[in-house]
Amino acid sequence: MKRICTVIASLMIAISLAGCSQSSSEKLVLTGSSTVAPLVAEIAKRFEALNPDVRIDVQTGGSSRGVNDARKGLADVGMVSRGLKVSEADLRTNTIAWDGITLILHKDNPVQSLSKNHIVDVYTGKIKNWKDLGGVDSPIVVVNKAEGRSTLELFLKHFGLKNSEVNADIIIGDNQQGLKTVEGNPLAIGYVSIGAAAYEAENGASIKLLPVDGVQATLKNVELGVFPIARPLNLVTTENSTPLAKRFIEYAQSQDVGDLVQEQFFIAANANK
Amino acid sequence: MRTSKTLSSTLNAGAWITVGILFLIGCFMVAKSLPLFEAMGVSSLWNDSGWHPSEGDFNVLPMLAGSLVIAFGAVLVAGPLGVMLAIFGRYYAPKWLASVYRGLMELLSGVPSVVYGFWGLIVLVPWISTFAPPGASVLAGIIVLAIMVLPLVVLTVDTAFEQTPQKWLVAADALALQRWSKIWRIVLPHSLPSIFSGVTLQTGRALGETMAVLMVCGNIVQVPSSLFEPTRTLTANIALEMSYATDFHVNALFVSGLILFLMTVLIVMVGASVKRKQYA
Amino acid sequence: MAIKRFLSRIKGNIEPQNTFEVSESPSLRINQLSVNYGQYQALKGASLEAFSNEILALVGPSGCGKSSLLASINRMTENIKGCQVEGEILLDGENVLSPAYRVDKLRKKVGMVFQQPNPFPLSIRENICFPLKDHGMKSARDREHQLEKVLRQTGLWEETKDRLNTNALRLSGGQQQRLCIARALALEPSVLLLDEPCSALDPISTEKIEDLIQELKTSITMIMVTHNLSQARRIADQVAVCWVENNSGYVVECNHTEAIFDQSSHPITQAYCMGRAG
Amino acid sequence: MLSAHRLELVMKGVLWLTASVVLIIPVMMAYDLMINGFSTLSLEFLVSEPRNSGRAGGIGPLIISTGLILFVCLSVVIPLGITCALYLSESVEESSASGKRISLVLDILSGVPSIIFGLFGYVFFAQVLGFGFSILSGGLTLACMALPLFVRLTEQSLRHSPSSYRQAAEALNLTHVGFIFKILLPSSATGIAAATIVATGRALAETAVLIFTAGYVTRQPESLLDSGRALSVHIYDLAMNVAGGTKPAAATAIILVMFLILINGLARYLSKRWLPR
Repeated sequence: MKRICTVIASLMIAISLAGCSQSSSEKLVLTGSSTVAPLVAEIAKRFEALNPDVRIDVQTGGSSRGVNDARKGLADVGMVSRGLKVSEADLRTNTIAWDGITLILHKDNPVQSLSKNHIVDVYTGKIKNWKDLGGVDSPIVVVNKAEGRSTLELFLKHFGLKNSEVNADIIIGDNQQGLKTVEGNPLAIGYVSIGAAAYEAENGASIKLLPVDGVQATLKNVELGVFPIARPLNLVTTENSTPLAKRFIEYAQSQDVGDLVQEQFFIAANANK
Repeated sequence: MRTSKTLSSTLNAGAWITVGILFLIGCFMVAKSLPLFEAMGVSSLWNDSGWHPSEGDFNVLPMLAGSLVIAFGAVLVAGPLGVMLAIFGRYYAPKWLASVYRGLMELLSGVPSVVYGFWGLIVLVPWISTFAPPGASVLAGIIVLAIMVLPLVVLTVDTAFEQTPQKWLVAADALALQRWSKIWRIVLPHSLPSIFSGVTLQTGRALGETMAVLMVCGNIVQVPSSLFEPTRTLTANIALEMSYATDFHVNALFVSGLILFLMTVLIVMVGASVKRKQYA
Repeated sequence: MAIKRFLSRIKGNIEPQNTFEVSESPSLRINQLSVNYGQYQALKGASLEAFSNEILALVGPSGCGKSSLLASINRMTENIKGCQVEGEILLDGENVLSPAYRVDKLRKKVGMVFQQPNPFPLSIRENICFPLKDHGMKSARDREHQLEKVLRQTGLWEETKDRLNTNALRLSGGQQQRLCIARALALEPSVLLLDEPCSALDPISTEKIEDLIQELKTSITMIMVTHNLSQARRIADQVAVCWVENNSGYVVECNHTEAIFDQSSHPITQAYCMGRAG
Repeated sequence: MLSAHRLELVMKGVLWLTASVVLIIPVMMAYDLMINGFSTLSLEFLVSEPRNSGRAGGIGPLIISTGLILFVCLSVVIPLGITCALYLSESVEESSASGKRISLVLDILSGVPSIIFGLFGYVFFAQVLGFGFSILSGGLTLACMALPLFVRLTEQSLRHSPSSYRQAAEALNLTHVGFIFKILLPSSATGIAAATIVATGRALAETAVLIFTAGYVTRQPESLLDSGRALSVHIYDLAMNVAGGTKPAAATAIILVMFLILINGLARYLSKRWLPR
């Protein structure tokens, strides 16, 4: 018994010593949008490989959290998956990629496209049945995003809606939950990132992407700048950011990470316009 | 035995740290909730027009209702089912099957709730939506939670059965009573208080479940008027919005947590008092 | 210890038993019964006969297999993991150990009373009526009738008739044991097994139970395990002496009580029953 | 009204039916997991780093993070839990006021929703104590959560230790400390081990707590102050946030469930050795 205690105690001491000894390397903390986080995590991995003495921690949350943490200094860099609001003008934005948001339906849904007014009516509950839109005689299942998501804010802005006006049947948190909800429900309508939706559709998920304002929902159209609901994926900092943060942001915007951006189904910032 | 001051104070300290943790949790929940109460008054929790954090409305009643309906629904399903399965395992199944069954229940009780939620999202919700759209609903939440709570109920009930005095079982066997009569008249009445307090604790567990519920319930903030309507629980509310919340919104989420915390305390008290009655 | 044994012998002497009539055919015959618990043999090759209207007492030191023998008769041994019973137990000419013989039928015919009084945590009435109902006695009137009959038989009627609905666990230890006997009798068994029924009771309760057993034997075959030699001598008609050798029990001899206690030529019986060993 | 015998047959049928029907769901779940995850599983998957947000590569560093989180959790839970259990079994009577009070606290603590532990850990360990998103924060928060369960089970095993030991110790007038360390704890060692394993299982299955405290970083952790993603968080992220993440999510879930089976087997083996005494 005593021996076991000794072993455990010494192990603990050893580990906590190891914990203290790593202070020599530089550390960068990024928090914010869960849409941006996987991409930045990959970029960070490559950056670390090039700079062995740098440690980069990427934590998720949401865009508002990214803004908040960057402002309060809880994070060196915030990740925000939308343009900054007027109230956030104190921060500096650095776009690293572009993403589009599109509406998705189940593959079996006969409806092929919806006008802007129709979408507004569906989301505000004025149209409740697919037959009014040329579909089957069944109720529409409206999938909306949860409070705080920039996807939600962007969607509402584009269609001129207020969240309290939206009459949803299901509220989802993350992209994949939205995709899976629509995939499992032929009566559902939802909106998600184009990249993720296109990937899933190509890989056999039973969903289809609706054109928005007559523009086909493809990454190509986002790249060309013609797709109406596009958003920048930004890294934001305060005025006085560290040199390391600047170096990392420069790297994240460079050509060196273009393949990573593509792998995550986004459009590299420098490819656009 | 010769006891020493050091020993008794060490042991005391250990116990008090435990109390301290609970106290700290309670304090934090209250402290983080207070700013909202100060700014809006406690009554905004039930007087506001709805839950629109970005517009300053923080009515939590619908989510409280959602939490309660789903938790109690799950326990109402899992309770009787769990008792039946425990009876099956202990008195009806062949020895090998009973041990396999028990192992399975122990295993299921340790499966991450994400896995259950994921299954609910891709199998259960689409199935419900085929006859009652949107599918994501109170019912889906109840079913998934019931599946999650079931193994725990089975294990608790089985433990309660184990404590039935052997001499009564022997007497029943010597009288060649039917197995079911023995269970219905002897075993169940004796185990009822333990079963009840065990199931109460599981209600607490169901109330606190987050991820699985978030995935299948639809998360619409409303008092559900039927089993097929979506709703949002307090836990899902915290998990959905915490990472995105700022300012009063954060405090409002801590209020959700505080309410959950208080309900847990209440439930445990009820369970404990039932148990105490049994021994009194 | 010695004094106790001495006293018991005296007591046994003052109460001579004079039952020499021989019943024509045994109601229960045990042939070459062996009981094994895994590797361990609790009882080896036991053969015995029990006659109706008589009390057969099984005596012997701990571990001699007498309880195993008793439990084999109504197949309670089946509840024990790894317990194997071989041999033959004939009840009214049928081998009760054969798988074809139904356990519920057997246990209805062969009642059992245990060392610890074990009434169910139900009312006094339900302790009797619930098993009756369970065995298919549908009419409540019949059950009430049977209830009164067995409670009278066991002397409990006068003591409890006003509180039949109180919990049986409120009764004293002796009353509980008599209730257990009543419960067994309610099913009208032809054999009653008693596993040291008095060892957990005080002397006064013991005496009542002993009297009760004496009265009951007119209608029933009784087999009783006891540690108490003087008790065996007082109430048994036949005594079987069990012994343990090489970790395995066997029956030394079985005979009339007087023959065992006073005239046995077997050295073990002499040693055990006359207090020289055991 | 059915006769008792008829009722017995009916109930037998009902119970067998219920048991088999209920079994369908876990079997379905296991089948889905296998179908989705089996092709991804390999030794390579166990040791390599996640690449491309977890769509490719493996879960090596995550297993290490999970292990470290567990290590922190257990190195707090075991000493503190044993102390608390000893308090309950040695210092106070089970029925005394303070014994009851501590028991009630433990019951409440074990009923507190895990998300509340998450909130608490996020505020207290990560912010107030300044550990940030780290393995330390995650482990300590999990420790708070697993503590009550561990104390309960350990207390039970301490109470199971034969009273004759205690009588002998009283008769020899041993010191209480000596009795605890030389006799009581060793004689309940297997029970304590079983409690440890049960607590581990509970901690392994936890997701909500760890998202708020241990964080999201997939890199191999170098110290306890590094953030590290636990397996359950990885499953959640792949399933909910990464397009094409279903297969690796299922594979990770299989690994986690296999760990749980292993741990459960160990717990059963140990408690079997402990119970017959």
